[in-house]
Amino acid sequence: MHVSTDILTWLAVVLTLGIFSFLWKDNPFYKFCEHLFVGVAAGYTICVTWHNSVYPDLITPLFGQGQLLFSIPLLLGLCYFARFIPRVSWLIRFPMAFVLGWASGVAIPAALQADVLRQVQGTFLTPSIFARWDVFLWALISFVGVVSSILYFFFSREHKGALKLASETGIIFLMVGFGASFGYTVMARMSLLIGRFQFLLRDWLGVIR
Amino acid sequence: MKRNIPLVVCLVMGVSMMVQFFVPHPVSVAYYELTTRWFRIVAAFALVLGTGSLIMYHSDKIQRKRQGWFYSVVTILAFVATAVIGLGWGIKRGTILQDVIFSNILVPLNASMFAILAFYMASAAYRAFRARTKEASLLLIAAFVVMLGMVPLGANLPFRLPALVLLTVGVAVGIYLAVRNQNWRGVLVLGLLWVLLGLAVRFLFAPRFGAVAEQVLSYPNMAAKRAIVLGVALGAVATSLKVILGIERGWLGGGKS
Amino acid sequence: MKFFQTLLRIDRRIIYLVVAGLVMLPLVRPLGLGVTSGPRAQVLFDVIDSLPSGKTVLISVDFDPASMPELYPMMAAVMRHAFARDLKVLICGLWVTGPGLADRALSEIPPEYGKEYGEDVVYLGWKAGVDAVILGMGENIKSVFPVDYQGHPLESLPMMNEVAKLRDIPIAVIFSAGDPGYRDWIRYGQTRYGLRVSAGITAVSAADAYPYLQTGQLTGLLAGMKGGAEYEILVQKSGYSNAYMPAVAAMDSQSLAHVVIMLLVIVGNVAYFATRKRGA
Amino acid sequence: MTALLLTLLLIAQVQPAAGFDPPPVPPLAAPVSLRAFDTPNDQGKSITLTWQPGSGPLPEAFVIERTELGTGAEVVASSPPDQAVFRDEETQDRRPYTYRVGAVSGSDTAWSNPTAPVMSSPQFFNTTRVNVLAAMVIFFALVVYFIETARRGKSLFVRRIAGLDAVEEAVGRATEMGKPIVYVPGLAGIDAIATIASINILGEVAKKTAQYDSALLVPNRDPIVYTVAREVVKEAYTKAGRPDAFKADSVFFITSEQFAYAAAVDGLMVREKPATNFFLGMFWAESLILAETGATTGAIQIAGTDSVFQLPFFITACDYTLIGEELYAASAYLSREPLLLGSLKGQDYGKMIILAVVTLGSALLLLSGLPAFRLFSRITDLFTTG
Repeated sequence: MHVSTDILTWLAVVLTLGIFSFLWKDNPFYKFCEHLFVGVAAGYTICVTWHNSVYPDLITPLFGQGQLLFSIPLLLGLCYFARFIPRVSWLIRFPMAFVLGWASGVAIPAALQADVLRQVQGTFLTPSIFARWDVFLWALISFVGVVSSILYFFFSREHKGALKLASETGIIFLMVGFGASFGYTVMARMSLLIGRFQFLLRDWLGVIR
Repeated sequence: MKRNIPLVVCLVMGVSMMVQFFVPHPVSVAYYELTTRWFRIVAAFALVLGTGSLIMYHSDKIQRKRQGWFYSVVTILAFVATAVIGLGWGIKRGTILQDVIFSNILVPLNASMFAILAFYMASAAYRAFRARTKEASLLLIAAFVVMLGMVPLGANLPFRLPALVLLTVGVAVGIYLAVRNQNWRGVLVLGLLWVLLGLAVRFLFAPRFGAVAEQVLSYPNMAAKRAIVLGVALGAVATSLKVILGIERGWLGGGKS
Repeated sequence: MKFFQTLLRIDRRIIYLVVAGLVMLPLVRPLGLGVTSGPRAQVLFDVIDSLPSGKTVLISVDFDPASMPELYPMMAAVMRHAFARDLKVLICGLWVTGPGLADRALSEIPPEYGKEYGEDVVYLGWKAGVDAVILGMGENIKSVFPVDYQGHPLESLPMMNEVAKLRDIPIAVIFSAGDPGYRDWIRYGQTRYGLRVSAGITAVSAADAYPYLQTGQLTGLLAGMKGGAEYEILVQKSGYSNAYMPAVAAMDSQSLAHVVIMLLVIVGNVAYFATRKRGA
Repeated sequence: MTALLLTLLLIAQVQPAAGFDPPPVPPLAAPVSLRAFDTPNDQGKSITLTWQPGSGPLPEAFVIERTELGTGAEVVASSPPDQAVFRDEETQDRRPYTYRVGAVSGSDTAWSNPTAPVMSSPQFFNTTRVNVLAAMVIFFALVVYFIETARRGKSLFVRRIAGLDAVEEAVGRATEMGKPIVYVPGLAGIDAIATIASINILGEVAKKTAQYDSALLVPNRDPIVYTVAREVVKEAYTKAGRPDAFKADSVFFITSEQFAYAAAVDGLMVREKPATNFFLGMFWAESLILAETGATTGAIQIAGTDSVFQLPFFITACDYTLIGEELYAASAYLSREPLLLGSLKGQDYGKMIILAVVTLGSALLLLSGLPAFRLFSRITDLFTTG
């Protein structure tokens, strides 16, 4: 067991324990770490955005290579800051119009293609399901699952009679689906805790390899 | 004027990008590449805006000396220090930002914040995850099957015997309750359920938990998630259409028209 | 019944200590409970194993430090596999926290196989605007990343001559901890440019990937630390690497942790129903 | 490219060094049924060649020769023996080219007969995406039709979501106890559907808090959502006739970093001890941090998200959860906004069409197993897109 002598590792350990202290109760040390995190995270976003996006994508083409066309996205971007000037705060609507319009226009065909057409194609029952009786049964169960789960999210008619039976079957499939996600999430959370303990036990205390 | 022009911009951008999807002509591809580059620039500005409002919020808290203003000083100092170091000396490997601030401040804080989730999960498992309703108990049973199936300890355990025992006990309790309040239809349904599920467990499901978890994930779970993906996709397309056509104006906000 | 009432009022800090102890124990004293073998990890392994040497694998770093314990080991394992097979690795990312993680991988893994930056591995960095980045790379990678993360123009990197757009890439492995992530690569990269997409994802979103696996939109899947451990074993068993396997080392703790959670839920519910029946 | 070609031809020249004559090799067969056509659905400058290898053994490789009218022939590429298709990406549009493909084995090459002249050109419509266009047109028609009927005031029936009673009851509880309501509009940007739905519900909740003058706290993670939320709450207070009661700092921005935001909202809930927490919108891993801490403060918690990852937590830890699209239906039902109701009905009927297509399609596809109905097996191809 040889404790690390690197000041930076100790800094990381102190901050880790600072966040963990919130488990005991909300305390000034935790608040310090929380606010430090907020500041550093915002600063980091600014630097990476500048170095990776604003500088190479805007500054070089516009000022470096003189492509004046890039003054349009620059103006649109600057309009975001109009929000801090009450008199002209409505200017923010222009960059938002551009961003929302573009994103929606791109999203519609992509969503229809990948999430609707492709998933409908995957739901079809084809003669291949007759290969084996268990393949047949599972294919039937999946088909009933998709149909009944869709009917659970049907809002145009009161859930009575056949529709009630369908949506009750649907909720069963939905709960099994959420249960599966729940199971995987336990593994996810534990992995993160194990990761922190590996850091504390290996890099700090040197107890494990 | 202040509302109509943005709506027109949104309409033009939306329709043009939708049409562009169907037109492989070089002009359409050039238009598309140009607007894509513009979008990346404007999106970067939105990120910078977020920081602006953060600084406003904290500096306002300091000026007004509101409760806990001292911590806002920490945030502002941390932000300024990180921004200056990062913008000044770059963000690559070997810079202070990468080796000190990212690796030894941002990583431990971010990772620890996530790690305490495991503790919340444990305490929530004990105090919040209740089998209050039929649905919640079904969720927990499916979760148990998947959890056992994923972990080496559970993957090789036999599935069929414990499942049959649990099923029989559950149905017995159900029938006892149904008989007590004369719900004969309930007794019939439970009996039928017992036979069907018993056969499924015996023949359809795999012998060990590991393979059963994969079956649960690949069929019923897949069906449920597919229905959700379809529903969400239709919702996304409908809302995107309303934004483009100017029907959905939430983003414009109120204020002077 | 008093027993159950006190059981319900156990201070949650005791639960925290129990969990912490049971998770730390196997790290110090490994119990050797082994690792499961999953079909989904094998699919990705076979695809990369069958690629002719010299081809370029795209890796997208779409996660943050908080998800490193789950995603970093599997990313390292996939990179080791690619280098051992003399494949080129092109890295990009949709999360702003990606650069730091990619940098770390670049400093650790290529040297193990004597791989040169620019020759065998290139890191493009991060760009804002998710769908715009993927769609841009589909048409022409240089239009999105004129320079790589270090600032070298792409023309100066020999590896980039064979990779101009997404169609030149046989498989993209997306390490994603949420949105943006593999679904964006499918929705924009695959539908428009036929990009074959595989994913290494945090366990929390693993169950939701199955509709995309069933339609074939996803080619193989590494789900959470279990997926990482499976891939580490596959890479080690075929002699491609004998580096330390953090994911495998952590699987014992995973087993104990899962048992603890299940017991907590059972005990919690028993106590809850016992007290509720008395109208407590 | 040409360097690769030359080396290939060189290798082909090297004679086998063995002294004896090799056994008589069947004559090399030239490729047959060679077809050249303008590559469909592209931006031009590309011609596609397809051919069949001739009878007899497979050659070592195929060599592709292009001739532009008026200029000499030029060998442009070679492709491996198993590949019988090639896309020439270096053509100029509106210029006639003819092609020949030769099967190369050892030193000799058997050339196929040349193709008729063909010209490359860009297309104005990608025919492989006609099914996306059809889906788009049908679905747009549905949404626009229902929105128009809603606009004309015709009442559209939408069933009451059980979760909505819980929302109204929870706001009432906070008012009685005189404690604040914390409303988290999710962590996604304004372009996320769940965020827009959440903003709608926020408007309704804000109207109620304006009437009963109870405190409303709306912490934000996205800068744009922050600006929109602030406007919506201000508008709700003016609509409820209490513009003075609107406090500007009740809607505030914290940080764009996911976990710093979650920790800050936790701190807020522990300090303010709200009676009701709303978590409506798009969430990621921080959902459990919020729901668990909220539960420990004893508040009633209503959650709603279309993020399937987080729903298991909200279902088990919160008092009521709106699952996926129920969030959209709730925002439409609560606000009675004709436009929202219209688009919800459009989506409902969209689902009905999907169900009809899936059931009918499956029936026909299963029939296609019988030889008489073989035609139906092509139904799945209708859903593939280029």
